[in-house]
Amino acid sequence: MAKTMETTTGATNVSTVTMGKALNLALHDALQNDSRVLIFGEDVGKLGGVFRVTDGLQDEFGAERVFDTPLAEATIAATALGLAMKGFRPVAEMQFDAFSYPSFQQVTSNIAKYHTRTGGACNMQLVIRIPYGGNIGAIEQHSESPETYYIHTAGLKVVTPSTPADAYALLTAAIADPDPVIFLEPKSRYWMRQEIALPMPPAALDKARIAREGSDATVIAYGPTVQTALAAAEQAAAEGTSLEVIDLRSLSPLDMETISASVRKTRRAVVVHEAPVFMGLGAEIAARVMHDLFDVLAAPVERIGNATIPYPPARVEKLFLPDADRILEAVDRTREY
Amino acid sequence: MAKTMETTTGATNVSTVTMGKALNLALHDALQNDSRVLIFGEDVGKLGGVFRVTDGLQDEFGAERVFDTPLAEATIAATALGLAMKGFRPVAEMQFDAFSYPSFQQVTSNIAKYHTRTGGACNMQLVIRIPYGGNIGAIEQHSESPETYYIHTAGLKVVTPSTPADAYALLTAAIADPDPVIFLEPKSRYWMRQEIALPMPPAALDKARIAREGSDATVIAYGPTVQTALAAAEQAAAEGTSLEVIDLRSLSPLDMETISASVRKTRRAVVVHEAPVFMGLGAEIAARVMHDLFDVLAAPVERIGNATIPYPPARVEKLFLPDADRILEAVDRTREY
Amino acid sequence: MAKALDTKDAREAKPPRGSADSSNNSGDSIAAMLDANGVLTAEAERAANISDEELRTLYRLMVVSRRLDQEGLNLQRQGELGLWGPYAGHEAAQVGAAMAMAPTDWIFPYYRDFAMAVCRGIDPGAIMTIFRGLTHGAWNPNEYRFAPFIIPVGTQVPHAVGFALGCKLDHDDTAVLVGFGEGATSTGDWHEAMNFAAVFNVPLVFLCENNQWAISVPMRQQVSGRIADRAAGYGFPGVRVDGTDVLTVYAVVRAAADRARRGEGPYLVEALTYRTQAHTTSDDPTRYRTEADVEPWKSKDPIRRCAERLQARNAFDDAFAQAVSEEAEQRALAMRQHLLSAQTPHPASAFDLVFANPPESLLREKAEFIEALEPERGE
Amino acid sequence: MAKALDTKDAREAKPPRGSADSSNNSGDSIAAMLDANGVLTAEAERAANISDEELRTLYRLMVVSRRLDQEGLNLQRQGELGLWGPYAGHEAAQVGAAMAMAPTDWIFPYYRDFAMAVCRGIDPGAIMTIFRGLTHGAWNPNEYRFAPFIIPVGTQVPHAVGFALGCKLDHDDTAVLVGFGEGATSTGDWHEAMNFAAVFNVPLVFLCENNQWAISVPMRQQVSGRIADRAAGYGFPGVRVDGTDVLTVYAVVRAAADRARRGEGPYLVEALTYRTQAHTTSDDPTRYRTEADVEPWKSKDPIRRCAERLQARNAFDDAFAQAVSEEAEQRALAMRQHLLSAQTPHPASAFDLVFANPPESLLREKAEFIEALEPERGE
Ligand SMILES: Cc1ncc(C[n+]2csc(CCOP(=O)(O)OP(=O)(O)O)c2C)c(N)n1
Ligand SMILES: Cc1ncc(C[n+]2csc(CCOP(=O)(O)OP(=O)(O)O)c2C)c(N)n1
Ligand SMILES: [Mg+2]
Ligand SMILES: [Mg+2]
Repeated sequence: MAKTMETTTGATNVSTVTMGKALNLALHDALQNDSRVLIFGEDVGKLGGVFRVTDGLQDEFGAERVFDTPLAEATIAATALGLAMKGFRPVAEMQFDAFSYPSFQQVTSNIAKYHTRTGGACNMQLVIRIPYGGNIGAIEQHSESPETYYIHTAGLKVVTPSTPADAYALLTAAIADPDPVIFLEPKSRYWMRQEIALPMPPAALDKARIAREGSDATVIAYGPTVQTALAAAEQAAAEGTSLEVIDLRSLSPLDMETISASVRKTRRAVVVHEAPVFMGLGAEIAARVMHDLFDVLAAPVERIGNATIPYPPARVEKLFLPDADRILEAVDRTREY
Repeated sequence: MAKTMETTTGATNVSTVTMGKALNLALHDALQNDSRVLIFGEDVGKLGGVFRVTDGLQDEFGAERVFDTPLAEATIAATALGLAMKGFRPVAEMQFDAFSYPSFQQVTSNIAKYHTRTGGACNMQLVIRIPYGGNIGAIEQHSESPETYYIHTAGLKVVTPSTPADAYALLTAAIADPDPVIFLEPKSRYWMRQEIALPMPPAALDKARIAREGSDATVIAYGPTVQTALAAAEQAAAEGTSLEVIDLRSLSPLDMETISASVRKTRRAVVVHEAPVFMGLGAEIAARVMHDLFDVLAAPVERIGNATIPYPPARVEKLFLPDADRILEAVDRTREY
Repeated sequence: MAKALDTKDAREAKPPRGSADSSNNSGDSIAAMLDANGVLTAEAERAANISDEELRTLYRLMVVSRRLDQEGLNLQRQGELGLWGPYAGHEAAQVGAAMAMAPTDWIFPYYRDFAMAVCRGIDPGAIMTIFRGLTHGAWNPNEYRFAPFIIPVGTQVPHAVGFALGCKLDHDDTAVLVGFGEGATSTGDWHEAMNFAAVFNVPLVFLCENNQWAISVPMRQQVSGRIADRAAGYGFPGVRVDGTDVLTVYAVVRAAADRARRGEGPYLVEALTYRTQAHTTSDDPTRYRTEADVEPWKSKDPIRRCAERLQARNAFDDAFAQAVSEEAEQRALAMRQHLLSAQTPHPASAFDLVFANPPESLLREKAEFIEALEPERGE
Repeated sequence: MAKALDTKDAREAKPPRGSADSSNNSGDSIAAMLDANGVLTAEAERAANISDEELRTLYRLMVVSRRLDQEGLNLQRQGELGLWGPYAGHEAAQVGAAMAMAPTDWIFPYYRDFAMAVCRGIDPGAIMTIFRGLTHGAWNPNEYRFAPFIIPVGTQVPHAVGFALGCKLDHDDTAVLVGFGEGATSTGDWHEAMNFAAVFNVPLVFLCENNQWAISVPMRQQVSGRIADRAAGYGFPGVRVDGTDVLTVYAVVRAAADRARRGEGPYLVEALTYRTQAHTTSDDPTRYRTEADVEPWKSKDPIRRCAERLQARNAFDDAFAQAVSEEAEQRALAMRQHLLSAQTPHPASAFDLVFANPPESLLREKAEFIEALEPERGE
């Protein structure tokens, strides 16, 4: 993890950090500001997590607040549930996307339903952090985009940042929110750098962000694909096309107001994610946008994502990942329609 | 389970059976015709399954071919994988929808990916039967519609019958297919009766069926909602509206040809399922239909399903389930657009 | 470096081990309370110092529970409940264990632990609304220190581990009890929870209500080895007790909870009992077991055994029996009345329960739902 | 009623149990082969009748494996592999166990079992294409009776149970070996598999390669109790062996596989060893362990220990050592060449692997993919 460059300006602390470091700072500040926050998972202690997101936290806050667990994701999630009932604010880590699947039953059948099941008496104030997505040259099972599984499960809030600043603001908000939040971290963007200023105003958990304004078409992205969409917009601008880029931030619920307002303006939309197109989040967005703006749209909504195959081997993954070219081709399809 | 009335006409055996019985016959015939077929799960032996779908099979084929397992769904799925590698044709039962979640990792990370992982050397010729859906007045966790989770997972085939005849034909085809099939059984229709004639031609696993022809709008349904859609069509006909009803049968892959051909004709479509609308299969179908037939459609595609809530208690479930009225209102919306 | 969360050094520590033929002599003092049949020895009974009044309370709660169970069956047969899961045969295990926990302790039940809920003071009529299909959650867990019934088998076990870990971190002298059937021990969650509990040395009593059946699957096709013995593999002790003797269950669970509160870690109690009824009212046990299977357990009826214990103490007479029986009748009647008068919740309330902080989109969905509903309701 | 699938009557059968201080004297004949340190006794060594030639083969395979592992590290450092997971320290466990299985037996490995794959005759250069990111599946399991490497920890264990159940149903005299780390024993799948294997009494040898670490998590924070002891809880035996002594592993696994083939059911072997390198090349062990931690295990180097055994038998000389070392060099070179000459598969081939009977829609998707690809590729 790169060193941060800190400049203290009055009460504000400005520094250029990676997304990994921004997450680390958010966890740090949460531990510091709320004695009920606990962090646990596999290798989050001395190692600081395989992506170093929890680096130094055990040293500073002790092994009663930041601790390693046995290798058992179902029980990591269930432990978060039990601790939340005891009034703690657990932040549990799943080491990689595919390794959140063992916890699927606990998350879907218990965490998502516990507030309902207790007639609203028990808040599930907990966060499950999951590094996700591909494009890091990894072996099998380390590049999955599991968002559909969580988004479709009512009772969960699902968010994902695309920048260091949002990483900090969203994680802080997720920890403070009384409901269970699946916090998806785009691992290919852990090393992305940005200047952030702390303290930061709290982020809304259910609001999208216009990452770039434009007028000719809307590109809807989240997590790892926002930078890709911005790169495409840059390229398009050079060619005289103005793309608006929406960073969803919240995958469940969807901020349809922001999306609709943008598409109402541009009349064209492309949704971009790494997950397979088939039943990816693009399906819901495309269905809603085309439903709600049927007469406004100049062309059907385009979707970009993986093919209907298991995530491919690293040496060919780039061909299955969204890139600027594929986004621009999709934009062209909406413009040439 | 009601008694069957059998009439033997030449080589053909015609009888009126429930869907449960049709499934039972399909399993019976598979056991009889292929010595490699094995059936296992919780309570499938002496009890014959909690819905009696495996009734009498252990008695007839012995406890080496039809057997109870310990209460461990992950390992039920994993055992199916291992047995398939050994050249058996396992048909495993998950007792209820929500109880398939413990097997999610095995299904998603192993069963769906094993053919790819072995360079095509190992077929996963196995079937996982899952009774699903609500409308049976059950307690929590017994009324889930988990299809999104399976459909989004590349490497699985997902089918669901809506009639006794299809139950027989699809289950027979699923067992014979060399790939892993998630076989969703609409439990509220287990008691639906129909006359079927055996032997039956094999069903295609990836083809939808026009359940009723019509011209004014297409209602796309599957599993438990097909009968609901047909009832709606009946009601509509009385009011002078002609609805075409598509029974998807295959949820993954989708038979877009049949869907498109129908909607091309009717120019209006409504998708109906019990699963939540948000990221339900309706999203994919609506997105595709509106994308592919953008100019043909007279109105945006409507979707009907559960609200974005955990499945509600039995006494209020009907208000969250699709019924003929909700379908007809949606059809009206497409017609009044 | 901060002091690590106190995990036992599993490599160094010698796990408690059983003798050649019984796990009940595991060298721990709780195992020593039991005779070869898993029943409290006379000596241990004296040492446990359980008063006649306490034993009468246990008896009373068992009789009431039995009567409520019967009323559940009645109500289901009369079409007033969608489902009923009888717990007859479990009274000693449930009442003994629940009453052994201090009121400040927490209990994480499984779906069959109705009698435990009754022991905790939850209104039976309210609990029953779950089985009438009115609600998924009928009580406030924080009020009764009693978690909700959990349907997916085994999944509540690690919840209890998490909660118990919280108790340990809060140093608040609370012990936790978790109930589950023997079928639940086959699940991955159960094992993960056992190991977690041991690694973190949490104050948790695992109570297996081994009723010999998981729906139609008998114990021998469900579990290999002895459940009580499994604890040793995790480095903590376990005992198999006669789960039809309320005094034994009470004394053993109390000792295990005290031990847990002293920081000595988790304990496993396997209470052997029998599911004398169907799994639920949807079940048909005649398909998989005979009367002859059930017969031997009839002599092990928890209520009769408790009555005998009271008689032996000269603490049982007709007046008492009569009073208890009347109380049971009254409570069954009250339960029925409460149940039948319970309102069906407004369907839109389902939207309110999902989140503590619902997003606007869900509130809008609720409004649309109500709008769509109203004309229909008006019809 | 047909005869039930032979499940052991777990209620009646007395599980094999350990003595007070060691699970190695579980009363089964395999445990009796070991001394207090989990090493084959001289007597058992004689009885096992392992020839000098066999032992030299084990030595040779270990040296070759060590050299291939080193080459994996080299290749990764040179940027030719995306990742490498060193298995140095595991050679005795992997080679001993894999060679103990009959060629007709099946092996279900975990991701670190590279040396097992080598023992099975799979081309190391082919295996390595996985770590180069060329493929997810580099060999035909049916050809080598060697299942694919499985990444999600623990999930291969129940696969082996299913396969072994198939062997039993086919009466084909095949035993199965499944490999996993000590971290895997924390997973629910591991437990479910242990119980299933026991309930169905399948011919399966569980091999735990206990290397003391799961990435940064040490044994004592991972596992409570002794892994070998856990078998008793499932009613079958388990032993802890010195996993750095290839002869011991070989003899014990062979005996366990023979026992399994005789229909006597599953067996658990916990092979104590040490992960002397990083977890993978992505790992940085300096963050969580010191050289002093590793030091004691250096004297337990599997290769040196085997050499010493051969020397004691007078079956080791310079010429042999030299020949083995040359073979290792050649194989490392061959592996490198094979790896570097391996073609990147056509990306569209990913579509062909998904199904044996692909639906038309997938074939269409493939065609569209190729179409979209071609111009790009042409650029
Ligand atoms: C994960 C899961 N799988 C299956 C079921 C269906 N089911 C409900 S109870 C039961 C048997 C449980 O047996 P046991 O744990 O012994 O408890 P008992 O009902 O005998 O008290 C089964 C299979 C379930 N509820 N959850
Ligand atoms: C289900 C799952 N969770 C997490 C991981 C990430 N991970 C890979 S290896 C490993 C440690 C495994 O330790 P162990 O089983 O002892 O095997 P070893 O690597 O030491 O040989 C972890 C946590 C994984 N692959 N699968
Ligand atoms: Mg039971
Ligand atoms: Mg290890």
